[in-house]
Amino acid sequence: MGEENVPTSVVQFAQLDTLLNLCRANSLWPMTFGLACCAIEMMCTGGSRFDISRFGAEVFRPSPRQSDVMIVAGTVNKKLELAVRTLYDQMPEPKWVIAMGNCAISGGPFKVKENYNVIEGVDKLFPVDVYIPGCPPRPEALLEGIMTLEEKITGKRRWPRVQAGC
Amino acid sequence: MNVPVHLRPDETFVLNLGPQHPATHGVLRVKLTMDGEYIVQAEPVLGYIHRMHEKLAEAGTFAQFMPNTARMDYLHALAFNHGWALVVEKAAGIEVPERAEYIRVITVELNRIASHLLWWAAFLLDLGGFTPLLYAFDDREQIIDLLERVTGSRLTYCYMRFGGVYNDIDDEFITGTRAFIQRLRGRLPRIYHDLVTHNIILIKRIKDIGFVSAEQCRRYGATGPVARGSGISYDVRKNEPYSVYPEFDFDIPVFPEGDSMARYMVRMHEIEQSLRIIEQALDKLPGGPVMGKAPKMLKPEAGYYYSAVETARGSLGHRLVCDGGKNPYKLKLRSPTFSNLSLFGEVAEGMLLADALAFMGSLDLVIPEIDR
Amino acid sequence: MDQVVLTNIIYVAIFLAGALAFGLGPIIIVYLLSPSSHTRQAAGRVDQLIECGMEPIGSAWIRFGIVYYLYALIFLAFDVDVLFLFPVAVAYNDPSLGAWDFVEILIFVAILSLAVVYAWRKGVFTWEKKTYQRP
Amino acid sequence: MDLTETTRAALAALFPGATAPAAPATEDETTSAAAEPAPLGVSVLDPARAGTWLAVHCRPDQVVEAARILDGQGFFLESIAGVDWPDSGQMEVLYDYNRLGGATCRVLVHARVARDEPVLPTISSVFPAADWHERETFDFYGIRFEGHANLIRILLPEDADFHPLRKDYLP
Repeated sequence: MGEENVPTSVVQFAQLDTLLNLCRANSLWPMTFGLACCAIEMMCTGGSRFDISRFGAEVFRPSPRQSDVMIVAGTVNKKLELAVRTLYDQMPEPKWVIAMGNCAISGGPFKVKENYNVIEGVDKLFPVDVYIPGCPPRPEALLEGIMTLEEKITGKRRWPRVQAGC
Repeated sequence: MNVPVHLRPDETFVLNLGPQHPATHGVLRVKLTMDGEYIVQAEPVLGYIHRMHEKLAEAGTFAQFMPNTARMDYLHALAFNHGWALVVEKAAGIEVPERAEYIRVITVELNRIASHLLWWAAFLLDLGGFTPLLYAFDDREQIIDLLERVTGSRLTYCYMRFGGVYNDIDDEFITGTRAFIQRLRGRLPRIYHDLVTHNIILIKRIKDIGFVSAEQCRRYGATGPVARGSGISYDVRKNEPYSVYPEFDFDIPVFPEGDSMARYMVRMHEIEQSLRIIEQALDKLPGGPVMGKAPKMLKPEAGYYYSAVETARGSLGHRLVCDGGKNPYKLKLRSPTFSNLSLFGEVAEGMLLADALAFMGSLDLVIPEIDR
Repeated sequence: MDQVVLTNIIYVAIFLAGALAFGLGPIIIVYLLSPSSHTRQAAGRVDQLIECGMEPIGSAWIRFGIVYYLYALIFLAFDVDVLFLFPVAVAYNDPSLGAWDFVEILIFVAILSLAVVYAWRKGVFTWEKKTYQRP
Repeated sequence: MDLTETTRAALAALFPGATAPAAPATEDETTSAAAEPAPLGVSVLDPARAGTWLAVHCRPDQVVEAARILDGQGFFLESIAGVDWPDSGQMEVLYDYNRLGGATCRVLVHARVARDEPVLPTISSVFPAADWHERETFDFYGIRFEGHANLIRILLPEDADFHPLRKDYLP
């Protein structure tokens, strides 16, 4: 299930690929790309209470060249659009995108008829792998998003799934 | 006295301290003309997170704009709620019961402490220290839990209504707040001051860096901790009292030096003052309703209204023009950081890049509040 | 080429091969295992210089200040010094060396550190705030 | 003579001809239908109701003079806001001044210009804070400020060709 978003490489062994995907999934280096309110919740997730480092994702790299995941946390507007696409290009393959918050998913509270400046959804710019709804989403939701991305990369879910109601 | 340096055009290069930069804490871009390490000219470029709040204010009714206020300065969202509620209550002449005023002051001051804690964490992150972030976030999570009990959200609060607040505080909130006050009072001298404020590296990095004179603050309209760090004793809660602030005795920390260290100390002392205010507000908390009588569809009389509120970054003003309809005719949001940042270009000239970043951190910028 | 010299050459060769493997190895592994087809592009700017998402303005090939060259010189002062200290460190476990030899080394290092003291007095390390004439 | 009185006297110098309105126009000033322009002059307002102490209605070219008077009195520029009155074919610019420290006395200066040719002199020579505020008002309303050093858009992308906060604008 997680194969289609990891492009092919020169050497291809099934076992090696699963090992590589497992390593990639558990050491996702996000790029510090906090735009607005969701950035504060991302920082809270990086804090010691919600502790994103349990999933190997606490190394927030400022430079796109050293990051695997671009967590778009906030609103992308027309003036920032080219910068976002440039940053996305500058990330080395394999790369993934988490659209955090309603603004990144669909423009959120700014998707109105008077909207003249906000890009309604980051998936208009480049393919997005995981959507985390919320305005801003709670830190637990971001952790669930990281787990979902890991499941998407490796194909199986290592962490227990929280069943609603229990 | 250093003699002015004359630079030929081929001796400077342009550097983008761009939208995605760890030190700009958001999407502020500063176009720097550099001579090696020195900044020849700094020109902030705004608009990378402009989200049309003023257009949305004109599109929706008065009540529909309340959630927007929290998404401008999400670090001190309750003060923005308070400002918007105040200006509409002035325009429509709505009375707010006593208990609601006290609850507003308590929650706004708690939110101010949370905002200063996050500024402290981010400022030291800019200067290279990661550990203070963990301590500050530990305390900040305590405040967020308390406020989440009452308002229902962690960051973008929509807690105030025209005429009061929509949810009363219960005893567990009060005991939790008192416990938090004692805990933070215990930690402030040990962790925040001994470990960080008296740290020689921090003092070397921010002492005598980014000097802002009182006259510069007045000409650029800088308010809040930036003005109080340059010796101007201006705090909207004292100079233009609103809500029930006159009933609490707290003093305004003012430091005359005007450098980044002064602004740092102003904010650290403001945390202690906010604790005092919360304690007094909890002691004098009256009973009674928390929601006054307010018409369902507000149609305030035509005219020009203004309300000023003291947020963690300065004096926030709502300039409201009503034409008697159910939508605001025009709302101008006077954001404090917009004016505080406008003096960056003049002060950062001739500074080292590392010092300019320390100076920008001491201005405590929240970019969506600048771009609105 | 008697036995001892041969084994020494082998040791050096193994050491050299290990160094090369450490150097070139990751480059080859990355070439083999990393995805070769760039499937995800949005603005066609894969190899643009990193400047916070913005297009770099102008070029950085300008006449830099002389102070960076002075820093390199000061680094050199102690760099060569370390080169001479290596043989000393190796020879130090010989019991015949007395305290006097230790003092000689200290004198040697002290003389070399005079370069740094000279630069310090000349004010290379102080970065004053400059003012610029409006062009 | 408290602060409000001294400022009112200083600002009255702007209108040598007009006699200062004796009765403080508190009620009718704020509730006057804001569409048609109020008479030129200085009027005292009720701060609890309107949030401003003094309202000054002056011609567009007197704006710099008013700024210089208030600068002399130690005021600082809080904000500049544009208002679009399409039905009366006018644009209005609101200048907010306030005291930094000491007693508080907010002054609101109204200036009205024709809607199709909105031009005003800049006050950024007196208050550098006005530089960004004026650029923002130009960005949202298209009001040009003569003499402004660098009147380009501040919040919208440079190549935007519309002024979003005009009442007749819909994307």
